[in-house]
Amino acid sequence: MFRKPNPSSGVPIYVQLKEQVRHAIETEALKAGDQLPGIRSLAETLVINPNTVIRVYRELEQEGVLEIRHGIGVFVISRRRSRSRAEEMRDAQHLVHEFVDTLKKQGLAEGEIRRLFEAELAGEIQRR
Amino acid sequence: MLFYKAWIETRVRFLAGLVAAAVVCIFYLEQHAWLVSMWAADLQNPHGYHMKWMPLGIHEYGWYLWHYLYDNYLQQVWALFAILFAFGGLIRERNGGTVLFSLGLPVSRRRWLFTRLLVALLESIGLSLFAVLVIAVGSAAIHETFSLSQVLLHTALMVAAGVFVIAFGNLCYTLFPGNYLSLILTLTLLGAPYLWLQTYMQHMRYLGRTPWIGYLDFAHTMAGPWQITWTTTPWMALLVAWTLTAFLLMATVAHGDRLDY
Amino acid sequence: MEIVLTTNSSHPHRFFATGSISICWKAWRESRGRFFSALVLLASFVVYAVITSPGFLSRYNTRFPDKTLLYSVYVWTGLFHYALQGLWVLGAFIVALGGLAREKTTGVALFTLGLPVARRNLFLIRAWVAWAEAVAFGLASAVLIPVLSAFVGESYPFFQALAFGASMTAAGLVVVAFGLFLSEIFEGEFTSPVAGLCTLTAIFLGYRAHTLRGWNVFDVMSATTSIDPKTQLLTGGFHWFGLTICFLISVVLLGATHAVIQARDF
Amino acid sequence: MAAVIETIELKKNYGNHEAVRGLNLSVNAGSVCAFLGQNGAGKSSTIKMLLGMIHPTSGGGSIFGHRIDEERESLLIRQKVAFVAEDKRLYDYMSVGQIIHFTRSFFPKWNHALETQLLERFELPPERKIRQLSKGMRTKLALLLGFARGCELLILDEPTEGLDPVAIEDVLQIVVSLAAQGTTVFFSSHQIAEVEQVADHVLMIDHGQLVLNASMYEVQEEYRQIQAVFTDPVEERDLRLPGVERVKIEGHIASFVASRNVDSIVEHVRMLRAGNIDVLPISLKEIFLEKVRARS
Repeated sequence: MFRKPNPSSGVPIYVQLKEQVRHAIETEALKAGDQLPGIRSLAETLVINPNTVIRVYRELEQEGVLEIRHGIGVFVISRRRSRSRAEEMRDAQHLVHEFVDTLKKQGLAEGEIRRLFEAELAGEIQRR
Repeated sequence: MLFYKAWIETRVRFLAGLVAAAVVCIFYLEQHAWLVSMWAADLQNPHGYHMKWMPLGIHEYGWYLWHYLYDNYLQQVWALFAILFAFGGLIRERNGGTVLFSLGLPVSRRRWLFTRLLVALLESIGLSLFAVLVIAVGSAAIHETFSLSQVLLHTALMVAAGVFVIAFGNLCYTLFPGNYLSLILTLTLLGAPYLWLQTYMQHMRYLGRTPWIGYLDFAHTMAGPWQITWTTTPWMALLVAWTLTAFLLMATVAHGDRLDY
Repeated sequence: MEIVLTTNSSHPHRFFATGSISICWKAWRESRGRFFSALVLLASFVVYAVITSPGFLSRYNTRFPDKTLLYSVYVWTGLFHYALQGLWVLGAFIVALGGLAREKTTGVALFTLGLPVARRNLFLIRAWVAWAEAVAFGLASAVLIPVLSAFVGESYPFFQALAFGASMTAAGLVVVAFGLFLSEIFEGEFTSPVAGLCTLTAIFLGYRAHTLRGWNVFDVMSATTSIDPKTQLLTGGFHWFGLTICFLISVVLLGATHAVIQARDF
Repeated sequence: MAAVIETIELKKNYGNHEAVRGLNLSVNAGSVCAFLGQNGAGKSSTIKMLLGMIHPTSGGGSIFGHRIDEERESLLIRQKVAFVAEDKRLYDYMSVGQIIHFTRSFFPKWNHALETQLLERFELPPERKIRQLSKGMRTKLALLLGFARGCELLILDEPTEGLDPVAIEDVLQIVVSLAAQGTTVFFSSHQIAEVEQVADHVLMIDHGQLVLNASMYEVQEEYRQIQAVFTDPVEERDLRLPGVERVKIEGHIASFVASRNVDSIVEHVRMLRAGNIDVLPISLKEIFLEKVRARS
């Protein structure tokens, strides 16, 4: 289900793994209530350090995406919360569409817009 | 398991040692008839050499075995191979590149050393017993009888005093590893005093004096008198040999522990 | 860090010269320890033999008054024909050991073979250095005899010692070639020395005790056929035939070794 | 978490060359600790000292509480530690099966299941002589002899050197699964990608001294690369802030490598009327190059 992270892509492995888990939930490859693979087995299949898997699971638990039941396993949070998540994504996409149009009208090229977004995103990662 | 490894490393040398010992024994057994006839002829004609030991050589086969084998050539071949058996160990593995693997095992350096020395000693004993076997078979072939107990006592004495040679060989190899340097250095450092002391002591005995340095004459200690009884075994000399061996072992152990790999 | 590629191959032959000189140095560097210990071994033996000779001679002559022993006879039979020759054979053999087979076990053969030097040159240079060292310590110890004899009140013609030394080391090429041959066949660190020492001592001692009474290399080395039986000094006539036979055998041995090296894969 | 490996002011001189200069490192139980450094930085010397193969010139250390420079205690260490050396050569005259049988006799907790699994995964023919194995096969065999010992601590000196990608992935997978079962792994390496993938603690050594001792979490969370464009030229002096590892100024552009309190640095730079400030994550490789180049 999960692809092996690419260690030399410059993006830290735990970030790649988190994106994969989120992506799996958004594309509903992982439905609510499904159990995620154990720490040891996921570490072995993806050939990454077990502590990295633990950290991803803990951070996703804090973000309310997953739920760790000690001694049993890690489960995706129930459906209700995740559906609204999908709707939020659609609204956000609409907002971005309009915003990009206004920027284009002001004469900015696509490259510049993309760099602005990346700088903002990078800044945003650092501030959290 | 360590014995298994030490044995594999010295197997070829052991076989070569057996061959060499067999060659020396057979050679001198085959020479016996010819030499006895020559001595008899010498004693007859007045101009010939009249050596004191010639009558003994003609009549006493036991003496002949002792003189030519246990006092000379078999002793030297045995000592040479005892040294070669003692060569090797962790030092040799260093240029073979496997020392890091060996040292990674939970085996102390001393255990490695003592296993190597024990295997070398066992092989030397095996070599000397094989020589006895060859003598037994050879003597039967040339229809001569000899007292097996005397020959076994000589073997035991040779090995007992010979431990010094084994310890010396190992120390020499540890100090000058590899590239054959250790081989020629051991032969020089051990061979020169061995031969010089032997001739010097023979001369002294001829004059009837026995200076204290006689105890260092390993050739004589390893050979001992040609008829060994409880009183005539050179106990003092054996004691000196063993103390020297102990010192050598301590030096090898100390040097071995201090080495960096 | 810029890497500047400079390829000046203006003097290809010079590379060859410096290349073989460094191979020479490598061969010398490897056998240097053995050379000096062999030199010390032979020199100390000569010193011992010459210094104890007066005592020995006087004792011998008192015991066998009718067979007086000349100093030159003592030197020849004791040294050139027996002990010094034996030690020289031992030294020459050990100096000739080493080489590519030995380097294979220590894992460095691949580097040596990686150098732009033909295997033939690697071997021939090593052979030449080994023989030169053997000649060096052979002549040195031979020449030492007349020098020391003066101190002991005896005299030994300088030219005779030099001739005996030359004959010993020249015919001794067979021993060096034999050492080279054994060290290239056997990879083990001890198999070649053990095998070599056993065969050499067997022949050396066997020859003494009449079984190999006939012609053999040790006679040529001590020039037995061209000495005056009474004084055992050279009588001018040089034993060319024996020497040529020795060179022939050495060439055969060197050729065989060369073939072994060419065929061996590392 | 008790420290499995501990060194106190460990020093080693070869003649007047100082290979290791006062090293203080500690590796916690259950962690996978990587030991990064250039050739000749002192990695192998340190590892050999930990296992008693080389005697430290001064200082000391302990593994599982046993002192490393004591011959008897070093023996106890080697009963609990599996070591795979940088030089992977083994006894040429033994066959693969023989050397496995030989090594197994020293380790009561030998892991037979792992041994057979690795034998078949690494495709090692048991009866072939080691003399006839290629360098890669010999490395796999040496690793097998280390992994299958069933020890609590695994010390590997450049384990994946000379291996094909498939074998490297196998080795890393074994390291990860052993780590997941609680084995502590301490390995030196040059493959930074592997280190980022598998390690959770990083030690960097340069010219015999420790230049970085941080967990992978810190490296990814706290280390940042900051680039600021200044309107008027600025001096390097007033950019020497706490947490700044290195500053490089080219005309108007100043680039920093910061190891901690990145926020205060950004505030300070903004105060110096910097125009555009970019804060970017920094990969382990860049940190390694910065650390090593800065000192050479």
